[in-house]
Amino acid sequence: MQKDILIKYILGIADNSLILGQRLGELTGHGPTLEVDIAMTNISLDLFGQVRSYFQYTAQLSEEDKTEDDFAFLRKEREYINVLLVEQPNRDFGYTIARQFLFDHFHFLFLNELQNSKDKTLVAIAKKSLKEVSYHRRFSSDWIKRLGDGTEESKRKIQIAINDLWRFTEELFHQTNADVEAIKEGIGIDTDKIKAKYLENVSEVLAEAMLEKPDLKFFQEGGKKGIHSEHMGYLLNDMQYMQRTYPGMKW
Amino acid sequence: MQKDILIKYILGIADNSLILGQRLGELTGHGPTLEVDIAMTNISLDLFGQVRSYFQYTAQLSEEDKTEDDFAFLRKEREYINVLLVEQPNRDFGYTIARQFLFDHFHFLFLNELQNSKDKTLVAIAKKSLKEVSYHRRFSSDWIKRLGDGTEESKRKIQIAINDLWRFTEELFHQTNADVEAIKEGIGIDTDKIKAKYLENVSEVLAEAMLEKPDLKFFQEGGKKGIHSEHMGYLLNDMQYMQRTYPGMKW
Amino acid sequence: MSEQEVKNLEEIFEQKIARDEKIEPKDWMPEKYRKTHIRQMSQHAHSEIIGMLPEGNWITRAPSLRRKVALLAKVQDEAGHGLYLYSACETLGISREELYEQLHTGKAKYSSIFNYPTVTWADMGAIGWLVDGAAIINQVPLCSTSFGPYARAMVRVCKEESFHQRQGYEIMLTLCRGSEEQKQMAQDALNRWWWPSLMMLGPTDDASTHTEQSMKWKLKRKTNDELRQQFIDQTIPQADILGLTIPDKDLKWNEETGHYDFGEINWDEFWQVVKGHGPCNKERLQTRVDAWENGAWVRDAAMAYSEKKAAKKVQKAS
Amino acid sequence: MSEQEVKNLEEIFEQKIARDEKIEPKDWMPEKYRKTHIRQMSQHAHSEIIGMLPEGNWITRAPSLRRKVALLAKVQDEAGHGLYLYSACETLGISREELYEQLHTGKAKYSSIFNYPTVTWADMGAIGWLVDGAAIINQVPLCSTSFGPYARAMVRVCKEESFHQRQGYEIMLTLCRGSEEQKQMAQDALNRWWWPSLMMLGPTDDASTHTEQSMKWKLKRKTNDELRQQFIDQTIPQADILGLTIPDKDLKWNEETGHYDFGEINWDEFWQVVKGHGPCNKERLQTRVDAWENGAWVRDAAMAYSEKKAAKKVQKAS
Repeated sequence: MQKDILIKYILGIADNSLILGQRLGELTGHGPTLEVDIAMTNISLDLFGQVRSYFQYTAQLSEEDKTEDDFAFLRKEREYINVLLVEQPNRDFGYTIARQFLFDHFHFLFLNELQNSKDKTLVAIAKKSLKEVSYHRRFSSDWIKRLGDGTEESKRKIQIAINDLWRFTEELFHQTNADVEAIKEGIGIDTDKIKAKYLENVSEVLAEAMLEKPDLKFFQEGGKKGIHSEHMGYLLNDMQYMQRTYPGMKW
Repeated sequence: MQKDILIKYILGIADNSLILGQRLGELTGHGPTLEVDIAMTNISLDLFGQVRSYFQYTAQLSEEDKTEDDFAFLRKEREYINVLLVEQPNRDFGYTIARQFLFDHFHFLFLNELQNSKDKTLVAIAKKSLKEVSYHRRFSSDWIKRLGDGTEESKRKIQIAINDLWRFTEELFHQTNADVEAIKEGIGIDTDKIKAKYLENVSEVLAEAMLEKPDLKFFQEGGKKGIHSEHMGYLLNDMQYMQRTYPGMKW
Repeated sequence: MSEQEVKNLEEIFEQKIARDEKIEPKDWMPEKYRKTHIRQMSQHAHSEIIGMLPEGNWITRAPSLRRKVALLAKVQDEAGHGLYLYSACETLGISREELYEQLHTGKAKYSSIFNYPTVTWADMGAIGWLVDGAAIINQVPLCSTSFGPYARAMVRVCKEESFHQRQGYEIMLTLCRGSEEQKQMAQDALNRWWWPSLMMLGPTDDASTHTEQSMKWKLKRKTNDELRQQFIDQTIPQADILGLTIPDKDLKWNEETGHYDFGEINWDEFWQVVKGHGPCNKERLQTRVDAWENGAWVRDAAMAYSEKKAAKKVQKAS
Repeated sequence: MSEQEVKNLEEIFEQKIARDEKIEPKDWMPEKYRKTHIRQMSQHAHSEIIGMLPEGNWITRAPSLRRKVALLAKVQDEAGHGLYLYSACETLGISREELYEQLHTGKAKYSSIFNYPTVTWADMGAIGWLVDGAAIINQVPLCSTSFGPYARAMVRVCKEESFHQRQGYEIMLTLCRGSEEQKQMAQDALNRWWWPSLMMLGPTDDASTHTEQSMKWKLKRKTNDELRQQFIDQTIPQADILGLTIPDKDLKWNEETGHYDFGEINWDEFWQVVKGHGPCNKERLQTRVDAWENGAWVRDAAMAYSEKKAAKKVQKAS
């Protein structure tokens, strides 16, 4: 498989973890309880750990002399190809959990399949990450239940968040050209095959949480093409600040 | 007078307008009424206009080949020497107005004196700016009265903001080494001489607004030494983003 | 009023319009005229207000002081346009609060173009060049529309819009004369804004309602398709000067018609955005609602204060 | 209880401490012992929690993935420390809510060092090196303090703190081996954090209360001035390796005492910060209060949910 297409395929996976990890990193020290604060920082840590594995691999694949940090910090906004879902802001804890929940269920099924890739490095990363993500999925699903079946206020808030973020779920399954190529080669995951299971799993948790599954006809996309929401720029301003301001230095 | 000291003196004036203008720029499109939105954008515009005059002058004074934009966008956080007051965030409209009010009254008296500087360029900038700032001062003072003598809620909110921001007022009158030099040369303004008038003017408006003048013993400083609050970094991340990400380009 | 009286008034009203005289707020007018104008003017006002947001998104990040000042001034102008248009609307007996209420609840529409995100600085250029360009084509005829306050507001708006358009074009020109990366940024912006700009001129004539009535009242002088063709014909040479490629492989000059032929517009996308499902519909409305709700205590205070002042004046006078 | 009984208990209690046996929550203890421990442990817990904020400020801006992960992990460790310490405190019969209440209302103190802003990345190095360094000197003796839960928590805390300190020093080392600009950044951070770090070891012995009693209970083993001297003596050689200059012109090696002499500490600043007027006191407390208030509905939901679950269990069982 062409290296640049493989790199693009991997970035499509890694960028989701990178941007979601960054969003969660904003919350450290601001959680509703100390225990939740620790748990969410943990998820952020897991995601950045995965990111490092992916970017170390892309750095190795790259023809140019690149490092993991070049991939993380030195792309332009239009070159990040994470889904819109993960860049959505931490409007409140409901949004944070809903975003996590909607992503974790996808992430879990995705990594589960990625274990069957023909690319041994991706298999290794998938195996290691799957354990972590299985915990993330339990954490966020449990909170969906607590909030959905908690108080009137929490039910209202988490339902609003789910309704609002639902429009970003379809994009999780979209396939870029690189994705299609990678699938053809037996390296990539055919996301079509996990979609039904995703909806089933998510619906199950929502039902248990006494929440309604949104019934939407229109979905949003763009992130995978590098056309992000207006929230993305500000996230990158912070994330890239040091690398941009002090180019070429070691830290 | 040594050019680098004169430049430093001017930066001490200009940075206040720059950072306050930037803060107000965040609010465009988010005002409580359309009329207030327009008025605050206007103040931001005036401030940036002043900033351009100052930085065009420092660019001219500078030995190096610098432009107004180099001064505005390409310094490190520790090199900006605005007072802490102007970088405080737009927590709510009360904070925005209190910040403006506490700065405008200083700014007005300062520019009024600056008209007597031996530096002809500064005199010209001061004369032009004074008209604008006289309007700013009226705008913010009127709003202090409206909020102070409006509803119970607005009275509470604006009093909290005044109390909170009062600790940054003392720094307005601090003199850096460059300031002391410039005063000696008859170019700079002796801020000691306007302090009593400042307190008198501010107290008068507060009294009319039925608000209490805070009685503080401890004040904050740091901005003039380039030691800013933690809010400053994020402001600069946004402000400098383009210049840092695309170095050396024309726009 | 008797049926005959109404008929007489209608006749006077229609003659006035035919003679190119203005209808003023105090004049008699048919209820449909009033409603149509409230709908169109408020939609226009809302577009100005919502239109502040995509550009406002780059104020804190403008790449030079000169550009920052110009952008601030431009967004402020839009607020000003909103203000005249709301005022013109209010002359027809609807309050600002009602108009906002319609916007915030999603009952009133605004121009769909503002539901696309501004993702790079070049979007400031593309919006000025294309979006303001299309707006001017829509708006110039309105300077001589029949309703006086609307016509007068539009004269002022159009003057400023032309300035904005030139400014946007100049941003594009600077980018296209800049580095390879800047030129790409400009091309990317054109790629993203081109089709939505074409949609700004409204649905095709066969899908467009109200056209006939609007023509009569001089709310319209040309059909949507005519306006769109005008926009395309005027914009292509400008793109050529920039050295940018219009993202339409079907675009070509037609010697016979003396116009450019162009490709199929994705009307599904258009209707999706109109119906509230564009990339930023939710965000735009939420931002306005947040601003309005966060400002409630401020407006309450201003009201209470002015009532107190008025009461004191009365007391003094008595 | 009779006076004699109390006296007997006191004697047993004091003998235990003298024998270096631990006092456990269920053991009898004098009221003053309990109160002093609640005060000191909660102050310590609060310091961990507030201490997350200055470093948390750089998580989104860490300059490499490696540093970002390390910083996240470090701040998370601090949350963990807070958790053990609050739990240890709770064994003395005070609830977490009460402890937070004391923090949020300003009744409880926390380490003043966290009231300084983190203005550059180098502050992440300086905090690890100096602040954690001073903290360890304060804390190592507490690993063998008399109250069991506190001593055990401190064993764990100290292990992680040493790791953090090395990590901080390594950040400084990387900067000092980097560009001129990076070295300056490191020097600037040292300049700003040096004196506040010295103040962390507490007021001078003559201004310090509680010392005697604390010595007896093994809450203290050395006086503040002794600890401060130890910190200075250990830190100067580390600064030398970095090639940085300690911002104290009076600092010099004293052959006679075998220690470094150092300049006057600005105790006015110390007391200003302790009394709530440091550069970030307001911001730190506000941040905690905001987090707590914004999280109220989440905690309520979790509580309601677990009550419902419990009720269902009971229903099933019956």
